[in-house]
This record gives sequence, structure tokens and C-alpha cells, in this order.
Amino acid sequence: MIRLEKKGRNPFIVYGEEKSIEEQLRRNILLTTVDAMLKWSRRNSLWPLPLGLACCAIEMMGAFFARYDMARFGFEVFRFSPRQADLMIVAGTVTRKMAPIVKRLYDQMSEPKWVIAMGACAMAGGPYNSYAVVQGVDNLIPVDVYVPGCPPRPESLIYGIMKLREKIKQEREAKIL
Amino acid sequence: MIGPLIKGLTITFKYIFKKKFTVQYPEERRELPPRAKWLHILQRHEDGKERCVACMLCASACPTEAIYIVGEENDLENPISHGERYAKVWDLDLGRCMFCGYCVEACPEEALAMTDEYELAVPTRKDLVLHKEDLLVEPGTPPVKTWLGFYRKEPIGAMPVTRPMEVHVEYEEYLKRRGPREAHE
Amino acid sequence: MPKFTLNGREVEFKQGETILQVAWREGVRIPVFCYHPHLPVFAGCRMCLVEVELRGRKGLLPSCATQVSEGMVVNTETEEVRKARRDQIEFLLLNHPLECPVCDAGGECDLQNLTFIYGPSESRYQFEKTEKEMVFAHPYLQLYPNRCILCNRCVSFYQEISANDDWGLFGRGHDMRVGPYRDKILESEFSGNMIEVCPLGAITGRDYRFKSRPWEHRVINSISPHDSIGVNVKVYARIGGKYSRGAVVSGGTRTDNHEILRVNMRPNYDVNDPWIDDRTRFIHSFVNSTDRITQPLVKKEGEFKESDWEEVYDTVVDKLKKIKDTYGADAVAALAGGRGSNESAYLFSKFVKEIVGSRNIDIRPPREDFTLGDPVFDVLDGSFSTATLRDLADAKNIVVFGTEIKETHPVVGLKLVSARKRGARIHYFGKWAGKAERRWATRIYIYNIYGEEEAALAILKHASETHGVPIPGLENLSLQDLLEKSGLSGIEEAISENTVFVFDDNLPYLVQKALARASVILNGKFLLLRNAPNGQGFIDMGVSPVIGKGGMREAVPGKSTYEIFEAAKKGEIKALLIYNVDPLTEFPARDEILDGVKNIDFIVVLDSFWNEITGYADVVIPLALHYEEEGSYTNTEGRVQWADRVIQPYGMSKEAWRVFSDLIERCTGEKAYKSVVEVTEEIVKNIEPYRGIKVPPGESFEEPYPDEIPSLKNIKVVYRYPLARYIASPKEVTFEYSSMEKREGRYVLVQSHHLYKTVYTLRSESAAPLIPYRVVEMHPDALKSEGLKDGDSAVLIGPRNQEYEVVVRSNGSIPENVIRVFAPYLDYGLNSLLDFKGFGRASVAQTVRR
Amino acid sequence: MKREFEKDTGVKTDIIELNMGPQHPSTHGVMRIILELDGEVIVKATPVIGYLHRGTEKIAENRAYYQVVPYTDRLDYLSPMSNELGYVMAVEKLLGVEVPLRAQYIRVILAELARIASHLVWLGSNANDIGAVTVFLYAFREREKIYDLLEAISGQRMNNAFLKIGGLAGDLPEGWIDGVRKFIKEFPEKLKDPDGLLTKNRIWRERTEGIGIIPRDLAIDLSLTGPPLRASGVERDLRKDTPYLVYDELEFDIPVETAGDVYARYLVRMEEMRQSVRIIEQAIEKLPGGPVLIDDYKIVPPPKDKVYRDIPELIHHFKLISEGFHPPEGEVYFAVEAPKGELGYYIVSDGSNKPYRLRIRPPSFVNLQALEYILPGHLIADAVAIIGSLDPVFGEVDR
Repeated sequence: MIRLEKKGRNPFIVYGEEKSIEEQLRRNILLTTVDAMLKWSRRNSLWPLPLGLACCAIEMMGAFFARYDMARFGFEVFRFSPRQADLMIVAGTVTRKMAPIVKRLYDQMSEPKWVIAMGACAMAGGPYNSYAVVQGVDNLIPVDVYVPGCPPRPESLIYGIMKLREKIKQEREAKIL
Repeated sequence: MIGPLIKGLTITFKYIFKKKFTVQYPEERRELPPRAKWLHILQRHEDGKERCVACMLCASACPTEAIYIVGEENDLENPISHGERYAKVWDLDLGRCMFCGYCVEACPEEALAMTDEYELAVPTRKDLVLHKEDLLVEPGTPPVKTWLGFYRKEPIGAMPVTRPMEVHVEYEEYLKRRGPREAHE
Repeated sequence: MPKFTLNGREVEFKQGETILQVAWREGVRIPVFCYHPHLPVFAGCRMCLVEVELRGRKGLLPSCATQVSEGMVVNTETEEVRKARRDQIEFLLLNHPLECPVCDAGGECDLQNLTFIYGPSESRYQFEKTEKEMVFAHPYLQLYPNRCILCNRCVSFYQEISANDDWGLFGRGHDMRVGPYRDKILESEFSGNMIEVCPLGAITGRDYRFKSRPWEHRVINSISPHDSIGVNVKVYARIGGKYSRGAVVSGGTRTDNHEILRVNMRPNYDVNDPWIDDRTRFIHSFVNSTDRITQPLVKKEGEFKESDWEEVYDTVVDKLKKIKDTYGADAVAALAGGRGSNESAYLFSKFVKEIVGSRNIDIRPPREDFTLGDPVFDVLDGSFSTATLRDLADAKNIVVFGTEIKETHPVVGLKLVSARKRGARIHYFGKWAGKAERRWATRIYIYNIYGEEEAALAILKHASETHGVPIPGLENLSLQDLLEKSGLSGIEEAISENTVFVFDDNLPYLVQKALARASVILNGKFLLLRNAPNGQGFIDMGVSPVIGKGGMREAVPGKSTYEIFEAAKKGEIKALLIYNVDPLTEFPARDEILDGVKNIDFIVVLDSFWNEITGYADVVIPLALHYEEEGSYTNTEGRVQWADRVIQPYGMSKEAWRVFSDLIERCTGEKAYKSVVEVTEEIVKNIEPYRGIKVPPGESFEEPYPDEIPSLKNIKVVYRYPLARYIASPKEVTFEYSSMEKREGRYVLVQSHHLYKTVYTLRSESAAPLIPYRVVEMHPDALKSEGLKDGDSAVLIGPRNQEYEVVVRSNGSIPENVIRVFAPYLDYGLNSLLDFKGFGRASVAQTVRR
Repeated sequence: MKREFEKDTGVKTDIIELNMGPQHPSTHGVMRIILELDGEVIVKATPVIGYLHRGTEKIAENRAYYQVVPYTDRLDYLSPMSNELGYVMAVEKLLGVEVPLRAQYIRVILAELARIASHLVWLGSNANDIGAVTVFLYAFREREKIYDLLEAISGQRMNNAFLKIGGLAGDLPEGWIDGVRKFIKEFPEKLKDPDGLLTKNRIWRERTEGIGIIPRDLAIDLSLTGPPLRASGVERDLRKDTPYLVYDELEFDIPVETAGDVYARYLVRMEEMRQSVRIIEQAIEKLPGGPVLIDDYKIVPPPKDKVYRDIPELIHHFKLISEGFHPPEGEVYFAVEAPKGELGYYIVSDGSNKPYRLRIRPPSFVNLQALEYILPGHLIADAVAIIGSLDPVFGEVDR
């Protein structure tokens, strides 16, 4: 069994460009530290809202249970209430009937919030290129990470969440509301 | 009161000393079985030419229409694949693919195989479309024997492709005679 | 009706029918390879063997070649028959190479399908297979003798239907193969049909090579844009759109490809049978030409600025209004190329004639004598052909006059071949005759270069004399004189009762009029071949200075093309609308036209391609091409056919009818047409000959060919399109004859046509190997006397010492003092040597070798 | 309650409408139930489904027969193998082919593994809903082991796309049977943990006994199927009644309870898992050698080495992949005993390479009807237990 080498640069890392002096002054030491701390705490205790809609939900549950135990990374228990969650994992087929609910759940989440589209259906409609299925949850809400698979392995999901953590780390300024 | 508590704790202690069931994923990557059906690769012949001849059987076998191929005629002087045609475009759409492996089964050239590469998360939807460049292995990569061609007995190296160079028309020969202009001028 | 037993069932049959025909009609499936319903029976593949019992004798007989007789007992599904089929396929597969994955026919291959249904599923053959080399027979054809099963279909087509002889079956036994006889490009202009008759991938087309597979196709019914025959085609494009295949753009979403993969025939027994010419088949890449205009443009301070539709419409309407107010409506003129749909033509004519109010609108090349009017209209009170293509195949006596059928309307050639096969006498009158004419002509008459009108008048004179019908204006001419001037003799044989005349509408006015009149006298018919692809439709819609909407004569005729440019030179034309035509490269007398064009204040060019006239335009409007718009087209015999849209319009371009509809909306404030069908309905309501015509679609019927034979699947559904109902009321007309003046000079430049030199082919990459680029043809002796060889490049020097770089080719069939040049003149400006007067004839001082 | 309260206090109250789902942890997917509540008691329950309607049946009309298999995986995604089995066998019935014996035995093993995997999810989630979180962990631990087995044989943990029309996509990999042996040896032991935690647990029994009773008559009237039917005292199992594959050669019992309540359904499913283990044990013992795919190349693609060497085989491979086989015209219904009950496929063939119509009779959809009848009268907390005990999967309900 061979493994593919990932080609090119990591698409998740946003390389910083040269900044003007004013910009650098604005991001002074104190703020940067607070920023970094905020980001560190955020990325290490993401509380997911599991939007388990179909098959992928089972693999998502698999990722949270004994074998893969996502709690190791501080992604604690499922939060079924959107108010208490900051990461939405859309796992499964988003149908047209379900779409408004997905959107509402996302709106109810408090900032800062992130979205992972797990599996082909949530990413792009997947095998269901039909009248009933929303062709990608990004038609409804902004998606940060796409995790391919049908369904993805729990490892794939964890990898996706790792990538999300990298992304949070790379975010310019922590969003404070 | 104390009885059930002790009973419950016995189970707890029983599990404390058992082998850990949890896989420490990012550090410890579990070996997948050889039949794992994850990301596709496009293989090459031993001489470095591409195996894919754009016969489009994989695209037609795909239940979700995740594969898109445009065939093209090989360049006269340095052919890209054996045979007359090669895939100019070979796109795999992970946004549709359900990793059923039917494409690998369909491939009459053993050009397609599936690997155990499951770490596929990408940041944008555009990245979900993998092109031929992303999937093609480096020349010299040892061939993957796909289990979906399970009914095959011989090892992959000794296998002739559908249009082998030795058996049919001497390929290089007729490449030289090619060219419509030559034919009528 | 006699009866026989088919699979235990009593079946009626007509005398002379074969078992296969009756079986297919009755829904009994019999597989075939070599049988093709439109080709002679060969009975070589033995796939159609059935068990026949007659008068106590029982045996396997080929059903395609066995006629049914009374009391026959036929069984198609006995164990023996099945075994025969299986074994037959096994034999065919013995030497078949393992090329399905690389073969173009994979998925639409008779051999594959029949093997899958009737064949063996395992091979018992253990030996080496025979090797045969691939052959390049034609720039568009590739032959793989290795795959061939020697069914003889291609040979039957090539030798029997297209009547050429440079492709055949040769060799014996093991080495038997089909192929071209010589190492030369195939002569026939129908060679592409061999791809379709081939039951497998032994003959494949190079334009479609390896691009796609049949299951990805979307098949759209359309009409050929190349000539006015309106050949019915199926256009194959890759499936596109939201819920289907197509290039992946981003995860899960796909797009349309905007590419025509190939063009195949669509049977229509009224028009093209199941055959189409190579130009129609292989020339389709012009839709993606780099010459396409992508955006509306407006010229500001001498430079084109990218614009939007609003601005373009505003500019056009404002300017036209201003010009109309100051100079009157007659200061506006309009020219069309006759390449659009009827709907576009109707709205174009409506816009110019009703909204702007000008009658100066024309579609024909400029010619001085055209000012007299429309020749056929003058004879019949209507401008149309009286014969149909079908009449041609049934006629006893045909006169083809002055038209190079092979170059302009190739499909007519097939009709002539089949007419000759049925015993018709075909007389060809021309300036010269090539090999193509010899395929079908029974007798060839060559008249002088300057004797064309005399030749036509001689025919008319002869007809009038034999029938005792006096022709006013011709009393003073004797037949002998006319024959002498034209250099003809023995034309009596050509002129008899019910002769069908075939001629094109580029011939001089007098010629067309004489032939039309002669056909009336002889109780015959004539087929007027329009040179513009939708010329008949445009004229019917009123895009003509003399004919109004619905075929009525205009009370006051407008200006013809020639007059428009003459008037422009005098400054009388202030605005010119040019729709799909480039007068500078398609018409003769380039210098005179250019003088006129420079004198016009406001030029609107509506076209799909960049060409010379766009440089002089003030507003350029990008139009969708033929395959990008839907609409009806009237072919040269008056058949109204419908073409569906194949791909989306290129860039920002719009369909012509939409542009004119928008313009009409701007001018009148009335609501525009919502769809093309609304325009069609208005046409059907307003244009008398089209009244009651049902488009879209035509009526269709299905042939009983079995589905499992893909090469017959294509000819299964046949569409019938209605003919427009023209009413001919012949009149007595006067002829004014004056003989044509001869020009000074060594050579005569004669405008001619080439199959692969048209506005579309010049824009088509795939046509490149066949376009006679910068080519002029001369007689070999003339070449020798100039010290030139075939294929040399030379400089052609005009009477005023203009120089033109050309490539000379030798052609033995043209007269020695002729230089044959090909329109349109995008590649060389030779049309400035041709003038209005001697249309198609001008003199050149000499040629000089470079 | 309402009336009593009104009588007692003179204060008028109203029925409350409570919307449960579609995003709710214990609706087991995307079901919505509109509950009309009088205090805490359910007066009326209206299930609303369709939140996962994906158009599977319509999609199947545009796919070749063999391409539909991966779509059937995604119906009841807890037991993909059973879904595949039903579809594949329906098509085989249409074609009139019988798969080799070895393939039949392997199919039995896979179907029973799927049954165990499905019941484990039910066990975990139902217990979780009622309050026993630990069971969920145990259940998923065992499920992971089944995943490993399925992944080893098919390359995918879920949605395996392993069964072929005419057999299996591959023979067993080396050592797989040993893995199964190990699993079925350990599994009954491991099952004792949740069993011990629940079966005699007072809280569990009080939450489940007498709750959500489906009387025998109602169960028959509603044509319930699977464990809910058997828990109501009807002994009906397609594996016994209309034996398919090699079930008639294997010994096993159909667990039946008569109480018809949540507890009875719990007992039935627990016993079914043990019976499945018994079936797998016997199947492994009897597993014969031989091919796993029929050798009719008009239906299954020929072996690859023949495809590379001989033209008739290559042609058959090409046609089967690009077009698929053309079954005879006609219609066929075939049902298997899926973990949820009778899973039926009704196929209409018009002789083309695609099903003219594919109708799926999903057991969850049928079982779900019972909700409307049994929920009224219960407390909200019991509703959760009852829904869990019916074990609906919405991929199957909405299709």
C-alpha cells in the first residue's frame, strides 16, 4: 500500500504578507498575546454541535466514542443546543426540507463559530444529485473545512478538525464580540 | 447502597487494567487493511508512460458521475500513454465520490487504484476537484495490485495492457507514418 | 395478400420482400452486420441466417437476401440458428484486436452489441492474430483494417451511392482488406458516411477522435448551415447543465462544454436520404473560432470600445432615427448574407421595411443586371423552385446548367447519381466539367466563357421553336447564331418534355430567366439552388428589394446590392445595416464596394466573426451562430425545417431574432417577442405560402430497425418537414438580349466555388488541411507556358498592375485562358479584379513567377 | 389532568403544542414529532417525516442495475449489508440466477453481522436516551470490531458496496474467518456488560416495562415488522417463513415476547443478537469452498485476466460496465429480514438496462406508524424511550 505525498503547499496555512509599519504597530505586543491566548483556548476546546443528518452521523458518533475519543483534544461532549456550541459539524445529506433548520441552527450559534462539512452530501450534494437535496451546505452557511468521504472515517474527521485548528491559529485577529 | 457501588466499581477497575482500545490517532496511524478504498491514484507503466487510455469506462461505471474525462490523441513523437489515446483531462470530484470502487473495477488497464489515503480535508469547495496532476503517481512508483481486480491471477508487472506494444501493430512504427498532411501531399 | 409462416405465426407479405424486411416489420429481431437498408444487399456476414423450410426442404438461408414466397416456414430462433449466430460471431472475433478501450466506436459498435446479445462469452482461440496496418485515407478518416469484419458496407456506399471508385475491397483470403486504391486523398465528398455505415470502429472520423463516449452525448436535431439543401443532421454535444455530466468546476457543480463533438446524419427521405456531405459532417469547429466577436462594440473616436447591449441599442436607434429624420428613410440600406433563421430574417425585414421604412434591403451579391428584378419572380410571379429534390430522383431528363454541384450543393449530386442509375438522361451545361460531373452526367456540353447567356437562350429558343411558343424579344435571334456564339451543338437531345432544370441563383439574370421560361414551355420543372444557406427563407420573409412580405411584388422596388453601393458612392446612403455578410470579401468588385462603404456615415455590422467590414463599422453586434440558435430554415425547394439549439451562444452574443426584436421594441415601445416560437407563429400567420405550416417539430415516423444494432439506430426516426405552398402563375415575358463584351487580357479570371472554402470553413480549424488557401487554378499548358509548376507560389498581376500572392494549382479540365479563383476572398483580395459588370469574369495581364 | 385541574382551581388551561425535532438528540435522525401536551402527558402525537428525502428511488431509475447497489447502502445506514442483500437478491430473482453456495454462506454471515451492528446502535442510543450512557460506549466498542471485519472484506467501514448481482465483489481475505470466529467468541461475553447493566436494572425496567405497549392486534393491523412485531407476540420472521439464502439449513430461534412494550422489544433484540451469533457460528462451520461469483459473463464481468487476453471477454466487460445487463421484462418483489424488519424491493423492468421503477418497502417507515397510536397517554420522557425502541432510521424512512 502506498501513500500519496501531498503536493504543493498546505492549502490551510495562510501565509502572512509583508505588513506596513502602521499595521504592525496596531498589532502591538499586548494585543497579540491576548490574541494568541484567545485563539489557543478557542482551538483547544471546540464544542461541537453535531448536526447528524444521515450516514455520516454514525461515523461522527464513532469519532466521539471509545475508539477515537475526540475528547482527547478538548472537543468535549456533544452540545445539542446551538447556543453552547462553536463548531457545527454538518454530517449528512441536507435536504431542501432540512435546509431552513440548518440555517437557523447556524444563526443561533454564538460567535465565533466554525463549520465543518462532513461527507460528500454536506460538501456538494454527493451521490444525491436530485431534486430534493441541497447541493452543498455552503449554499446555506459558510463552511471552513470540507471532509471528503462517504462517509469519512473518524480519522478523516479528526484530521479535518486538526486542519480547522490550524486555520483558527492562522486567523488574523481573534473575533471578539 | 454500597453493594451496587462496589459492583459498578469492579467494572471500572476491570477496564483500567485492560489494553487500551483508543487509537491515538494523529500520532498513531492505524494500518488499514489492503482492501482499503480511499483516494484514487492513476498509475504508470514501468516505462513511465501513463496507463490510462481514456476509455471512459470508469466514468460510465461511476454511479454518481464523479469522474470527467476528455480523451485526446497521443502526440506523434512522444506518446503519453500506450495506445493511441490518453486522458487530457481526468477529473475526480470528491464532492460526489462515494468511494464505492466501481471505477477501479471497471478499469481495463489497471490504471486506476485506490489507496489508504483518507486525510483529504480541504478548505474550499474548489479544492474538492482533483485533477490528473494530483492523482498521477511519480514515474517508477511500484504498481498497486487492486483487489477489485481480484479475479486476476497473474502479477501486475507481467500483464499486457489491452493494446500492448509487442503484440499488435508496432506502435512507434505507425506513429512515424502519421499525419494527415503527409497522407495527401 | 400472400402469407407465410414466421416463427409459427401467419404473416402477410408483399411480393418481392425479403424475409428480413418482413421480420423486422413484424418485430422479430434478426441481427445483421453487412445488411444496411439503404445499401445493396451483400449477404456476406451470415449473421442473419434463419431456418427456412419450403416444399419439404429445410436449411439455413441468409434472410437479407432471400425473398419470401408463399407457404414458406421461417424460424428465427431455433437452436440451430442460435448456434450459427454464435459461431459466426466467434469467427468474426478470431482476428479482432483487443482495442475496445481505445476504439472510438466502443459503446456504439454493432459487433460489441451483437456479441453481448448473441455471441459467445468465452474465447477458444489460442493463436496469434493477424496484423494489418492503419491507413490514413483522408484528412478526416482513419481506417483500421485490423478491426474490419469485411462487411462491405463502406464499399457498397462508396461505389454505388456516391459513385466513386477509389475505395474498394481487394486482396484475397487472409489478406483481404478494404481501403483506398491509391495513396491519395479520397475523391468523394461523401466519404464521411463510411464512418456511419461501418458497423464497428474500422473507419473512424478524426474530428471526433477520442473525445467522448456515446453515453455522454446529448443529441440535438438540427439542419446543416453550409448549403441551402438543408441537410438534416444530428449534432452531438457533451451533456451539460446543472444536473448532469460536463466538466467539473468546483466540488459537485458542472458546466456545459460549449463544444460540438460531431455531426451525424439524420435521415429525411425528402432531402438527404441518410447521407450527408463531408462539409456538413466535419466542419463544425467554427463555433469556437478565435475570430468570434464576443462583445457588443461601439466605435468612439475611431476606436472600438467594449460596450453593453443597452448602449448598442441606444446608439443604433438614435442614429437611425436621426438619419431618417434628416435624409428620409431611403438613406438607410440593409444587406443580409442569408445565413440566419427564418425568424431572424422576418424580424430583420420587419425592422428595416416597417420600422425604419426603407425598401433598400437585399441578400444577393451585387450584379448590374440584377437591377432588373428577380429573374424567377419575373417569370412565375414568385421566387421559388418548382421542383423538389425528390422530383430530381424520379425525373427522366435533367439539365444541370452552369452550376458546380459538387462545390456548392453536394447532396444534389447524390440525387443525380441515383437518377442516372434509374435511367435518367442528365445533361450538364457548363464552362468546364470535372471528374465530379462525369460521375452522373450522361452528356456534357461545354460553352464558351462568354457564351453562358447565349447557351441558355439557345435552350429557350429551341424549346420555343419545338413547342411553337413565341418569345417576345427573341424573334430576331436564330438558334444557329446562339449556338455558334456559345459554342454548343446537339442540344436538341437535352430538351424534351418534362425536363427538370437545375441551376443556381448566382447565374446571370438572363440565364435564370431563360431557363425558368423554358421549363414553363416544356411543362417541366426547375430547381433553383440558392447560394445563401437560407436564401429561400430570406426571400420569402421579404429580404429583397423587389419582393415584399408574403411574396408580393413591392409597388416601388428598393435598391439592390449593386444599387446600394452605387448610391453610397454618390452619398445617397447614410446608414447601412450589415447582417451576417461581409461585402468586402464575399462579393466581387471589392474596390467599388469599398468606395461606397467609405462614403457611408453609419454602419452597423451584425455578425459572428471578425472580418474586413467590421473594421469600417460604427457599431458591432455579436450574433449567435447557426448551432447556437433555434429556428426554422427554408431550403432551396421550399421545405420549412426546424433546427434546435445545440449549445449556448458564445460570449455575450445573442441570437439575431432577439437583437431585432429588442430593436423593434425600442422603436415602437411594443413588447418584444418572448420566444422564437412566437415569431414563428407570426410568420405562419402573415406569410402566405407558410400558412398552416407546423413548426416545430416536423412529423416523424419510426423505421422498424432493431435497437441492438447501433449503426441502424441512427436512421430509425425519420422526420418529415412540410413544403411551403407557393403558387406559380407563369407569365409571358420579354427578353432583352445584348451580347456580353469581351475583356482585354491574357487570362480570364472566373469566380468559382470550393467545397471547403466558405465563410464557415475558413473559420474552422478542422478544415485547415482541405481549404484551398490562396489557391488559383490554371490549365497545365498555361502553367507550362508561364514556367510554373503545380503548387508553386506566384504573383498575379492585375490590369492596373496590382499584385496578388497566390499558389497555382493545375487543373486539366478548365480552359487554357482561364484562371479559376475561389470565393470568398478572405485570404486574397482577388475580388478587386472582378467588377460588377462582368460578374465573375475579368481580365488579368499576366502571371509572373516569383 | 387538564379537566381535573380546571375543576379544582377554576383556571382555564390549554393544550400545549411542543415541537420535538428535527434536530433533537433522541429522535435518532431528522424526525419531527408535533406533540400536543396536556401538562406532561401527550394527548396527540403527529410524526412529520421527509427531512431526509433524497430521491433514491428516482435516482435508481436513471442508473444501471448494478449502480444502484451503493445507493441502497445508504438507506438503513446502520446495516448497509442487509440493504444490499435485499436489492441484489431482488435483481437476481428478476434475472433468475442463483449465486454459488459459498457466496450464499458469506452473505448470511455478512447479513447477521449487519444485524448485530444495527442492534448495537439501537442498544446504545436507546439506553442513552433513557439515561444509561455507558451502554453506548460498550455498544460502539463492539461495533468498531464489526467495522474492522467489514473494512477488511470490503475496504469500507460503512456503505460497503460489496455485494454484486451474481455474488460478491471478492472472496474472503486471508484470516478473515478467524477474525469472525474471534469476534463471535468474545461477543456474547461482551454483551453481558450491557445485559448486566440493564436487564435486571430497576430503573431500566421501570422506564421500559408497560411503556409503549403495542397490542398484538394493533401490530398486525399496522403491519408492523421485525422486532416490534415479534415483541407483540407474533412469530414472524422471513428467515423462517420464506427462507432465502441458506437460512433453512441453519438452526436458530425466533425470539418472541408477548408484552409488546419497550422492555419486550429490548429483550427481543438482545436475544436476536445472540441468535445471530449462533447463525454465524454454524455458517462458518458449514462454509464451503468454490467461487463467490456466478460465471455467466452476460451478467457479471469476466475475470480480468481473461479480459486482458481475449476479445469476447473484453467486449462483455465493456458492455457490462458501460451499459449493464438487460433483465427480462417483468416485475419482482423480494424481501429480506433486515435488522429492522421486512425490507422489500419491488422492481419493474421494461427490458432496458435501468429499472423502470424501484420501490423500496422500508421496515422503519412501517414501524414508525405505531408512534401515533402508542404515544398518547405517555409522559414526554417516555416518548424518547418509545421512539428509541422502534429504532427508526431516516435514510430508510424517507429514502
